[in-house]
Amino acid sequence: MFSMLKTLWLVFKHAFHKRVTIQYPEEKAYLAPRYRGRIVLTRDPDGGERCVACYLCAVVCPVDCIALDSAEDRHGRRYPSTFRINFSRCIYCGFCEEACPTYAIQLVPDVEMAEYNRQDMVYEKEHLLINGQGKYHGYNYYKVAGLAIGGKAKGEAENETPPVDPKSLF
Amino acid sequence: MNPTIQTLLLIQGVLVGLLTLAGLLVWVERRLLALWQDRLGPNRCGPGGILIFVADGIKMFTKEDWIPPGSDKPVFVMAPAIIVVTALIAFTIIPLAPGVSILDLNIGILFFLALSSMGIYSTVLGGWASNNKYSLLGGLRMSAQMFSYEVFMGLSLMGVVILSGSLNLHDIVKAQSGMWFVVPQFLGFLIFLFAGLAETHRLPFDMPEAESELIAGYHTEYSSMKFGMFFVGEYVGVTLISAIIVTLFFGGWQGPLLPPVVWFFLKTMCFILFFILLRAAIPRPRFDQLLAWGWKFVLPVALLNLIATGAIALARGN
Amino acid sequence: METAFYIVAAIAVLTTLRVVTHTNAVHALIYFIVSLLSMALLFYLLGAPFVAALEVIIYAGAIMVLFLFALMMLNIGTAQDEQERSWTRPGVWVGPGLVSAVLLGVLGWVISEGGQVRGQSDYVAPSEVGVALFGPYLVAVQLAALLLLAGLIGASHLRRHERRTIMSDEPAEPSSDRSTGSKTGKGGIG
Amino acid sequence: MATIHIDGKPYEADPEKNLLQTSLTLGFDLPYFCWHPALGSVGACRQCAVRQYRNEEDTQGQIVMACMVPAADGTRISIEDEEAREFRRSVIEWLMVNHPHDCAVCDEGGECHLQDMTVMTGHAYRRFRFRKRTFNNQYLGPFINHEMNRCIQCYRCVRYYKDYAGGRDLDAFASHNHVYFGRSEDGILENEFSGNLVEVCPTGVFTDKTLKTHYTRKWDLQSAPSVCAHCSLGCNTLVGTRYGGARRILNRYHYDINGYFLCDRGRYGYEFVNRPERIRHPLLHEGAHDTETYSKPETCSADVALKEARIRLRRANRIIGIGSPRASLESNYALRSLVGEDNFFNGLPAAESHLVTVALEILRHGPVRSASLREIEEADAVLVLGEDITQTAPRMALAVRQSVMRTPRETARKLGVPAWHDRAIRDVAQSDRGPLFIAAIDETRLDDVSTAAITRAPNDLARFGFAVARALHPEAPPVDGLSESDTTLARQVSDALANADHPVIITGTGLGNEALLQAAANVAWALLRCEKPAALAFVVPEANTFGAGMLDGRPLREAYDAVSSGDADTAIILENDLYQRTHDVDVDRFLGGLKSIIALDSLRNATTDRAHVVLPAGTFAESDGTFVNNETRAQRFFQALPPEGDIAESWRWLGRLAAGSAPSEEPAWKYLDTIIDAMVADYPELRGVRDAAPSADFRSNGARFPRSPRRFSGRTAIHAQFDVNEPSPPADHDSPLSFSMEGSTAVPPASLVSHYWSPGWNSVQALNKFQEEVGGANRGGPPGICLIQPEKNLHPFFTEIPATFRRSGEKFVVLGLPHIFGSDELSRHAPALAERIPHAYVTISDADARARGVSEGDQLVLRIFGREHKLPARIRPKLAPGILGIPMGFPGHAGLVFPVDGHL
Repeated sequence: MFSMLKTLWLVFKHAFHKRVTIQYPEEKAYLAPRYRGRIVLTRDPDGGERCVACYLCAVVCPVDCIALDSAEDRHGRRYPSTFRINFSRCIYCGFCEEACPTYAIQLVPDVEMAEYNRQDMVYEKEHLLINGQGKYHGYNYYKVAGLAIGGKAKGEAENETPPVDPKSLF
Repeated sequence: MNPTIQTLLLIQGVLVGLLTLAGLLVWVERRLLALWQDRLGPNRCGPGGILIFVADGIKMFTKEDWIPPGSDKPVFVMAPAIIVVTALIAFTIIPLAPGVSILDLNIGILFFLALSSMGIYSTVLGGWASNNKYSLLGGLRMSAQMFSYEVFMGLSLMGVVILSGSLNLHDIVKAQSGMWFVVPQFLGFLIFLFAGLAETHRLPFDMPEAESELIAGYHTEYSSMKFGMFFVGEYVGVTLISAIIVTLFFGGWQGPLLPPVVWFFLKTMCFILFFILLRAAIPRPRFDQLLAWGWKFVLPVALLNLIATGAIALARGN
Repeated sequence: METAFYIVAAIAVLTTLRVVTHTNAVHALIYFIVSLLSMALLFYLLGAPFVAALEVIIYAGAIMVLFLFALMMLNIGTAQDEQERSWTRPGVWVGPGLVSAVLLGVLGWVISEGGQVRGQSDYVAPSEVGVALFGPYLVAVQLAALLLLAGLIGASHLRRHERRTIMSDEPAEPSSDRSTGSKTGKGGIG
Repeated sequence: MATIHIDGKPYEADPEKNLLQTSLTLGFDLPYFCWHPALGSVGACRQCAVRQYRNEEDTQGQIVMACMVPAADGTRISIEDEEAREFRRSVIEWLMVNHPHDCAVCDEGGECHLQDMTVMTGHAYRRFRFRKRTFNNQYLGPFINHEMNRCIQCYRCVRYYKDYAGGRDLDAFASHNHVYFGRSEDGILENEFSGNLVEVCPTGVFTDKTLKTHYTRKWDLQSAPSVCAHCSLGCNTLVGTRYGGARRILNRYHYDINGYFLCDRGRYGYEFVNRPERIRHPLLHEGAHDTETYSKPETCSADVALKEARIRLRRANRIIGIGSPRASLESNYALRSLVGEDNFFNGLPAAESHLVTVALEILRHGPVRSASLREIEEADAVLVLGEDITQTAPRMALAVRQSVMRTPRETARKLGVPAWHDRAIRDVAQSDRGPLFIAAIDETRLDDVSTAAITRAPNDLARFGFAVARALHPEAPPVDGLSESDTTLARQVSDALANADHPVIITGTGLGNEALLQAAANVAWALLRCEKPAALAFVVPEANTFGAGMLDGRPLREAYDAVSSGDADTAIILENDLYQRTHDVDVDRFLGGLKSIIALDSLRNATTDRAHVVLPAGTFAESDGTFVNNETRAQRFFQALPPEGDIAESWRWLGRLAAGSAPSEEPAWKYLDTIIDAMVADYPELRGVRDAAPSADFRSNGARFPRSPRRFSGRTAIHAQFDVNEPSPPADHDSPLSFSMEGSTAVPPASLVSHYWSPGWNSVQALNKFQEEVGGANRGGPPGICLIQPEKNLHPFFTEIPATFRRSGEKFVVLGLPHIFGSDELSRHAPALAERIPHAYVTISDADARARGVSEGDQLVLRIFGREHKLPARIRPKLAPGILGIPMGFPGHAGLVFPVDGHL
């Protein structure tokens, strides 16, 4: 009984404490650089799309809100012909970023994504793709992958020897 | 002025005043809860957010009015009306100032008790008619809770009746001109406070709606203005219980300097604020604890209080 | 006041009829509550506001809530509705109808003999009611209390008994009849 | 049965199997690469190492390769042994040394045996920090993509391609860590079964090139069990779909038919499903044949089309229905019951219809069984009579190719070499092959493994068959005037067949020669009279030719006659391009004589272009139905794609059409099960169709079987560009499958398997978990029911022996040459396959060419029915003089019914 009265008194005293509320649109809260907000697709240092349409982000997404379809350009470089994120479903868990083998998909500290119309929360590739490298600078997936694409032949990636001639014995 | 017109005006005044107050209480409660939780609370709509209740009203009137298929339609519709109607009718006997009440009833206390017991049907029937297991559980809880606490709600008031020798609220207020009954009837006051909380199923005794266990209990399936009526009914109920406490234990309108109506209003507001503080501070007990507390502790205390009061009254020789 | 009395009386009779004829238990109970409320009003009109208030508090309030509580605990479904409907076939009404007709006749006879309803109420104070109950009717009150006590103990006993039988009837082991699941053979991906 | 001990526990095992296969059957996860149930063991990859103990006392033991040790009674091994595990882990680490970091862009990713095995052995981190060896890739044609960097040198590809499929243009080159698997130079892989490299390769060296153009991971492919629609064998397939299109075909294991392998037509012919020439909405074609220039058809709603069709049907004097051998049994039946028995035509030209009837009668009334491909694979003597099966029933050719190894394997078995020991068997066998005799009009792709191959004119092939029968049994009719060499050969063939335990005779309708069927039947019957369990395999042209034949429709000719006699004025044409069946003059006359034409088809063609109402029929990927294959096995195929827009199964359209005009009126059959019930009631012979697959109310633990894999992605975004609210998945009332990823996780009955996956086994090798024993029968039995069971009583021999072929004057007999790529009407529309279609040509015998001074490649003008066809010549040394061959079904001469007479 006494503890309840004490509780009442303690709670009452909070009336004179400092407010913790931040008046949001006027004041902005600090978001850490690695805060998991809006998802973007980045480009590699050469300006090419980093995404290679490997579907790993789509499969790891716990709410299945990423859908993409792959295509290949003339030089054998694979890219997503469509890339759609339904942000009205996204839970900003960052799994897609973790799964991405090319640092293409990244979460940036932008949380101001509210819309009056839910349909506007569906982002297509042109809304997602940015002209920058995001958080990871200098990484270029095709520089470490063995695949030959336009501008990089076999054996030209990092840690690769020139192609072997199979017609020789040694 | 014609007494009929006078009464009608009074009715009008009380009705408008009460409903406005109930609306304002929405804002008051939110602001106060925020205050005690180091937040700001609603502060966008109107000065200091006071127009939030208008916004709430508009929202409730314009929401989809959904009656779940499988529900008992007439009962479902009737239930929310009961709580508002009974609470409002109970207000007719509250003495606002000397000689000013809509009804001057010689059995005022009993009238209040009768109507408060009627008000329970709202939640019980609402819970049953929704055809939803959580609602039904809420309704069941309400009936058990009410049945337990109404017994000693009546008993706790009997001390006051014995001291004043009347069931008429005006007489009871007048009988407190010397000393507020809260002093001789402190136990009675405490018991009535518990019972009042239980009757209005305010926190911490809001087991019938207990969000964490029953979603929203008896009003899970209610939407739009039907839910709104439960909402308004609850605030009118809080006001009513506060007014009754003030009338029975804290000398009603009596007070120095200020006009009696103001005194009555101020005292009532104090109790309303106290109810809100309770909500902010006290956690909800378990349902079986609530019933055990009621039957095993409060009831014996209420009986003791009654016997002691009666004995003292007899000893003083009326 | 006369008109009010007749209106209220009519409501009381009609709602009581609905209590008997309604197949939905909860609806019947609501009618019963209304019936009790109109009874309370009748008491009030007849000059007994205290009894009226008690009627509402005790009967319409507490006891009916208990009834409702019990009803809501029972799982009354459409099967019971059907049963109820079969019980309220026209043939069932013959006996009660006859008895009621006799009662009506007696009532008419009493009224015509000069029995009359008191039009204007005299106030009966709470103390008078108390005095009456604890004075001339003391034995009746005590007997009623005893009866209630007996009922209480009886109910408690029945409940105990019921629980014991339930416990003893419980099967020793959970049923072994499992639904036939798919056979997941060795190394299967069941 | 033997008892073996694995990690101290006893297990029952088959001593005929090796330890790896046994362990996998018992459910142990033992990694492997080079071993394949169909290819046997060579012990190349060193991955399946286990520790073997000599006896109970032996604690030392020795590391052995499980795939090279028989599961003999009393064998004691340990899979969990620490050193064995370490061995396996280090082996895979070495294999991964040069494996590139490109899983993200590798088509095998997510269904990669190498990934699975890496996880299984626990090799999680790469310690190798030096430079990786690289290779240049090769262009291998439109089917296969080559990425040599990923190779782990398991040799499965060359073992499959060279040893199993008989290919000559893929090999291993160079040595040590430079071993290269490819062709000697860039170029199209010639073998018809190259597509299986995709499934055989445990990693991403050989991947599906058609999938690459619309790449989807395995976990995103909504799949359903299907049956290949491109030939009569009824190989089981899995159709993978995504975004409303078919994305690839995978082999669906059927123990008795296709086993582990498909032909390239079956694997790559699916793309016609996605083509722009698909009919996706009903078309109305006003005045289609009033004007010579056809008006452009207008799309309309289903209701409008149905209303128009019903009006036309009501106005009709007599409605005829033309069925199709490429439509499902249900659709043909629906048409038949809509138009009535007297008005139903099976959609085949008279000659072919007759051949199908003859074949069915032989199966129905003869005592001879119809051979499954499994039986052909296990046959120890095979006679192929007249049919070029590589082109008409390719998967059967692969089975025949395996049959020749049966005798050498038997020799090896006598020497104590177990059947799974592939390398040793091949060492024993050297060039020894079992008896395989091929009698065809020209060289075939199987000649390289044949004991003897003769080329004759069709009639002479039949005569040769009759001669073999005669040599086997004296009651068979004698053949007069056979040459000495042929008589000797016939004697040799009959000896081989008579000495075999499981002889199989293969023939078909490809040459349009009835006597060939009769000759084959005579050989089989003669063998049966010699107490040999001979089996007969007929090859028919299309997926449901036998099904259409079993509904006793009458041939197209009679339909044409019904119109020319002025009797019939309205026709419903079911999935049948008449211009592919009969001569266009006839078709023009027929269609011109009709007041109303209602056509149902999936692709636009010359017939639908002339129809007044065209209803969009579903392809195999969008339909539920049943095909009856060449052994009269009824097999169900299921929708892999929920039909888009107005597309529906033909039987559903016909049901709606039959329902009458009131919209409330229910179609005669709403669901697949109701039409099957109706059909079975009408045709007791088709009783087995009902049991070909579980009915729609079949449930496992109360749940349907999901079409989507468990990790299907993008559900909440895939339709979000249209509406952010997710639509509920399409309901399926026709099958126990659901269009969702939720449902039973139990192993379904084999006819309902929609993908192969098992925890830890993401690649196609997960199939191991769907078999009774690894490499054995499907769990719960192979799907499908053979509709015709042979009668016991012996049938009298056919006695009508045709006269030997004599050319009459300047006239040539023109035969149709089937082509695996190009002769099939539907798969021709698949872009990858279209690249492999040769240009039309005419083959001419050496003698005729010399006589007319024709040299290879010369443009010859061939006149058939007064029309000139200009085609380049191909000179064939073995072709009989007086015979010309032109490819079947090619544009320009599609509707010719072979054989026809032609003039040069």
